[in-house]
Amino acid sequence: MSKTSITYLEAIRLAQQKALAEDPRVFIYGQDIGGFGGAFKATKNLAKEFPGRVLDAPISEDAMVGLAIGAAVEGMRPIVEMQFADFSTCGFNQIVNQAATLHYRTGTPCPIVVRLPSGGTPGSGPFHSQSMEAIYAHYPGIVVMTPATVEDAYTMLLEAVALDDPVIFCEHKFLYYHLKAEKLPGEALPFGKARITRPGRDATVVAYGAMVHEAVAAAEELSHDGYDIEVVDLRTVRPIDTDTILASVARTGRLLVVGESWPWGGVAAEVISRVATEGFGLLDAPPQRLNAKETPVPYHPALWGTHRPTASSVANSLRQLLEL
Amino acid sequence: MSKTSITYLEAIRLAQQKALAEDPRVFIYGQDIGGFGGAFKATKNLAKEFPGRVLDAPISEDAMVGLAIGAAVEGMRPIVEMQFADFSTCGFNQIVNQAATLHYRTGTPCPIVVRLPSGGTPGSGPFHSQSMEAIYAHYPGIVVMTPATVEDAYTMLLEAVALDDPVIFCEHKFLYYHLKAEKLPGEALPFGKARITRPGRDATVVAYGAMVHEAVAAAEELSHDGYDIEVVDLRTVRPIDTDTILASVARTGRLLVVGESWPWGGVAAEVISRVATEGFGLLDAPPQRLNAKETPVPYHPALWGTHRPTASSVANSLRQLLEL
Amino acid sequence: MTKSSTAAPEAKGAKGGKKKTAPSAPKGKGTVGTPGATVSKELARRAYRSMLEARLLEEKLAALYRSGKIVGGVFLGRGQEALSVALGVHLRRGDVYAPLIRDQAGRLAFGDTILDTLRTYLGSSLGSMRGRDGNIHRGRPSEGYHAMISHLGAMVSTVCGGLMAKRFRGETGAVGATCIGEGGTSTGSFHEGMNMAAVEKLPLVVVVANNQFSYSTPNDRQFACGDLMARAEGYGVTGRRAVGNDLVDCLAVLGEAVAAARAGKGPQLVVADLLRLVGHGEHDDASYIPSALKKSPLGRDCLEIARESLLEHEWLTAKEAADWHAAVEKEVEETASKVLREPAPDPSEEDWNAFSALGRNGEEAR
Amino acid sequence: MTKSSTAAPEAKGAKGGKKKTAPSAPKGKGTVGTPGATVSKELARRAYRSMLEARLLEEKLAALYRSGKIVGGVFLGRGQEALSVALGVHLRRGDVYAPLIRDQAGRLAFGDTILDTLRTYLGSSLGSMRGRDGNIHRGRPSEGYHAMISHLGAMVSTVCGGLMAKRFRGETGAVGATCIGEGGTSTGSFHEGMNMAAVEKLPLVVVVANNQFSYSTPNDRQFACGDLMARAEGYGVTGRRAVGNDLVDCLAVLGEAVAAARAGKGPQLVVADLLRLVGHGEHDDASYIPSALKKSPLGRDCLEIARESLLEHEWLTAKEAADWHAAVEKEVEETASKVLREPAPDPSEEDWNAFSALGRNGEEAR
Ligand SMILES: Cc1ncc(C[n+]2csc(CCOP(=O)(O)OP(=O)(O)O)c2C)c(N)n1
Ligand SMILES: Cc1ncc(C[n+]2csc(CCOP(=O)(O)OP(=O)(O)O)c2C)c(N)n1
Ligand SMILES: [Mg+2]
Ligand SMILES: [Mg+2]
Repeated sequence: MSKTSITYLEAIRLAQQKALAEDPRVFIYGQDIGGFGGAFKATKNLAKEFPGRVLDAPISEDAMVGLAIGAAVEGMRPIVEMQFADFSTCGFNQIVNQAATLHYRTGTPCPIVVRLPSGGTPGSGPFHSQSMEAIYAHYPGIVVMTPATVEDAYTMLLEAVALDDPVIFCEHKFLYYHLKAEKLPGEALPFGKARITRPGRDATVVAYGAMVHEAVAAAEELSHDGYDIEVVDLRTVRPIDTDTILASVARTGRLLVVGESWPWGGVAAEVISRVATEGFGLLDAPPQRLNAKETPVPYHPALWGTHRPTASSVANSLRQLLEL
Repeated sequence: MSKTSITYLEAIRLAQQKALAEDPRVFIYGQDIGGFGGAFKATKNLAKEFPGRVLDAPISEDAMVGLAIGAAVEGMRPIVEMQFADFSTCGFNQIVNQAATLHYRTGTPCPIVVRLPSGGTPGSGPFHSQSMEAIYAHYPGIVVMTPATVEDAYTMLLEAVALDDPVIFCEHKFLYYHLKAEKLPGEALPFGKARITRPGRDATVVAYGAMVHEAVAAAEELSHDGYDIEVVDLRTVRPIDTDTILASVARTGRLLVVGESWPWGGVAAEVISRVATEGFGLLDAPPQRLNAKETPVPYHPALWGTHRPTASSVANSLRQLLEL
Repeated sequence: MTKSSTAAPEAKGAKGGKKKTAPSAPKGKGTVGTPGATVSKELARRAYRSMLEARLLEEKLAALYRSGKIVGGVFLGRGQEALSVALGVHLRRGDVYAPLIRDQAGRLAFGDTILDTLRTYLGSSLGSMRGRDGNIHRGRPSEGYHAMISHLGAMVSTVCGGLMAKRFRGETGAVGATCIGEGGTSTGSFHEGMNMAAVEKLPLVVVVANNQFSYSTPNDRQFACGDLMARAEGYGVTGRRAVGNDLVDCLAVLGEAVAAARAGKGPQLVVADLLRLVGHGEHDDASYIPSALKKSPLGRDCLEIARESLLEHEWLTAKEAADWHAAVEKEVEETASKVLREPAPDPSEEDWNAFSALGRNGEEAR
Repeated sequence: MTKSSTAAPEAKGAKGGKKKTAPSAPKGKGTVGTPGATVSKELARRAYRSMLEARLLEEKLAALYRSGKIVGGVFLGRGQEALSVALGVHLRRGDVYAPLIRDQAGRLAFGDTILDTLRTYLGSSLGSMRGRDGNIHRGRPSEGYHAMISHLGAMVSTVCGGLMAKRFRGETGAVGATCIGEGGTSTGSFHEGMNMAAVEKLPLVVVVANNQFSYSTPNDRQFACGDLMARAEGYGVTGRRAVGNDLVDCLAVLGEAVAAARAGKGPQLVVADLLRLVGHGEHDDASYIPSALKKSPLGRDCLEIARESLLEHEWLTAKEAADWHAAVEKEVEETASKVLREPAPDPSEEDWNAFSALGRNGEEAR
């Protein structure tokens, strides 16, 4: 990696910088995001660079989202930073009952972006590790993005700001510092399009966010056994790019869906449900899913490492799938 | 129906009366539930009958649930009435982050019941019609009940109070007055067990809550065409009685799941995902789902009647399924 | 209006002296008002007209509900028109207004119409909500007229957002306004919104209509401070008190509040005691409201008090009052007949799409 | 302690006179205190001991964090021990206590141990949280010691619930207590919980530790009332002020507050100004805190002030102070070495079951 390489976190910062620079309607609102630059430094220096447009909020998630909605109605393009995805539960009502319904009810669009630093990291425990994509994706009217790469973190955040609908932007904390790219992309996949991260022909793994990397590592592992695994990165989980998934399953005949969140009603359940209903005939074996274990996200790194799917548990699931 | 017949709503009232009478640890907390007897009269006369144990709450859903949790920790068995399921979004954080995690984190059980008057009725609109079972069922640690009959409304509410885990009790407003029974049951199905409401051999419809009755009506309609449709009533959606569903699909080979809530990550998605992964070989045709349309619940009765699945749309889906 | 019913001083968190509950008997002619606020004949007439429209329109809504033409809840503002209209009538184009349940009068004063109200309640496809939402959940957000969601307290921060947008764009002189019942002050949303408005020193006016009950729940089960004016100091905002069923007092106090907000003096909390003279909704007989309270000064009908005031001030003649009544009644009746013949929304024509940007079936990426 | 630093009067919503920020220089011997509250030698010694334990334990936690032994956040209470301990030491078995982030001292005074703190931070399978949750998120709820969730404000209503349970059972004399930072008062949960406690007139003590910053956010971006004591009147609860870094004052004021709650006088809100002498967490250098503030009386270390007070009162000798320091240091070191050798939780032994009643795999109905 060169010294000038860009992290996933920096890509998010740069996307916000670009959005602020290019669109006077954009402002950012969140706790400690001003002079301090945010708990993760995703807004570092932005308050200085864009005076009065990167504002510290009180500890009031409900009102933070409410403020964003009201500003969006008046033509602004607010970005709200939740300090952790887990605290968005306190802004839940405004998101699902006001932002999600506004356009349907009144015809007025609600272009807000709510950034959710999501997902587990070691030692973060039950309240600083959650993945809430399935909760928000249940509600019609909300777009839910889950970028897995530095490039996507950048382009999709810009896309989110440009979109006329409320966007829940699940940026993955585990990827913040680990993931790096040499430069920012000029181009992006179209909105809502999944990516074939790794082509293959023996089985399809559908994943998103941090799980894409576990899936790729598992695929590498299985390549030593002669298997050729395709990895599909959903990129957005609402909408879901069913066509790309079905086309992949048509090629491979086997499907494993991996989600970092809990199974009940999660992304994996939704993807499997779509493939079972729309692509039943494409399946050579029962589709499978692998999710987090059914408890709150545990604190101790050893428990956490078992709670979430990993390259090795994905590889195990794949081996089982290939034998079905 | 005899004059003395018992409505679904009255069954809920009687279950609470019995719980209060038999267990001094039980109390009820909610807006307007005291002297007024509740917005739907589900606690009518109970404040008078049990002085000091049926208490009016301020308009503070978060604190209402928090209070229940704290009381449960100290050994009580609180029942919280939300005025409408839709307002539980304001108590969401306490439910999913405190109640759901308490036992796992600390070993202390959290036996609270949160009653959610749920589901659509004509003219109720986006904020008085919601079905939130999928949202709560996503979280490990929460039991979600969705009674479809007068008898179940009664026995399951008592079961909920007896259970050591937090229970989200989705009582269906559409059934409140329409549904009647001659008497209350002495016995109940075991906790978490689904019911074969109507046996059949050509296809299985899995439903819950108000949708059970739409499914039964659709099955009746199809019986005129010579089809014999099995209807499975889930009763609780977390846990889901996968065994009963699989056994039914083993008999019929065809599956339709009906949910009044939105499709993305809903009960139908979860059921189909389970059957596809665990009972793939039992299916003679792709499993199908039928849910509400992908908008907020509309106000006008004509829109509402199309938004939700009905006997006729279930029948249509079944006809399509039978031809697959 | 006598001087003794003068609004609270503008000092932050002003105590507002003793509670003002008894409607003052208005006296004198021409413009009246408290220092810093005046009530003109013109304003009072406009306000009274909107009150009258609201009253007669709501009577029609109740009748339509009883005859089964309106399906769903009907929540009326009878008895609260004076306070409601006093806010609406002081607002102007470019302001942001999020009325609540009992604000039919304020809505009409702000520019909503009898026609759109009826269309929304009856679910006409020609109404602003096109049958998708109904009754009090209506508005035209893009015109600064927010469509409340049911969750109480939620609109406070939303209005803040509208005001922030104007601040970002350098627009000055606009105010934001919303109402809430005393019960709604118990919500976390209300608290967060008030605190945020205070931190940002936004030109926000929040009117608390303390009608002594939240649905059936009396105030002693809702809050313990006795007087919600005491909350103003805790937020660091200006508190003012109005006599809730006295139009002239409400106009004066809201006039001051709106003017102070417009002048950059930060959020204004107005608290007024009153009584709703009707059930929580039309399904409710309000039998929990003690008749002694109904017979107290709080229970006096604000519309009657307003009419008397205007007559006494010679701002309105008895003939005009009667003519207005007849004209409004006619308009309401004619509009209702018209709307009853309008098309209901057609489910097969709906796009069933909650997304704005993604188009019909656009949710699926193709 | 001089009389001028006397706690606020007990009147509801008392203004508490002028802000008390400068630590008072304690004087005299024997028992001291404000009217209605006394601070005994015994109590002061116990409190000081817990402060010392908290301080030295937290220094060890910071060292373990720096050496990578503790994974995840470490949030310390340095500079806030006096206020924290003053609450914890006034509580007793049967009370309900929900400490927050910076309450290591109060926790130890209430009965938590150095051992369990280290076990929880280090994720030992022998700790009360068994590695499932960590650091400040620990407790033994069934013993009245709640395990906070991260979401600020949430514990206020939870403690109310514990008190309601006691009321239902006819148990009297217990109090409930929780702490919150000034930033946490902006949450809807805090508001709803305070209001609910006031409506139910619960024996609840809520201590607001106003350390001038919520993470990096200064108070002028958090609230606008200048003085959070002003909130007491709006809730209809008793407000009191303590000098946050003066142990003797904190003990006196909290003593009064807890006694008043125990005596059935309803919720008590205690507000104290202070400064955290450490980052928000150990990852944070707190460079946003102006050094002028750090050098102001607010920045004086409460542990030093406490030691001086106790020496001056002759409640503690210099020799004892040194002995205690050495003993605590030894206990912390020994305990840490012991815990570092304890078994981590074994994922394969976990039942991975969030349900209480449903048993292993019990979620699936069979
Ligand atoms: C968050 C929330 N909880 C519950 C309700 C149900 N609800 C609707 S109106 C009402 C009473 C409101 O009382 P108040 O605020 O005093 O207004 P009023 O009806 O007296 O005008 C309640 C509890 C709601 N709309 N929002
Ligand atoms: C509802 C919620 N939002 C955000 C956070 C993240 N957070 C943790 S501590 C903190 C600052 C708290 O400030 P304050 O209440 O003043 O306490 P202090 O840290 O100063 O002791 C924040 C924003 C949280 N814990 N809960
Ligand atoms: Mg009211
Ligand atoms: Mg602080």
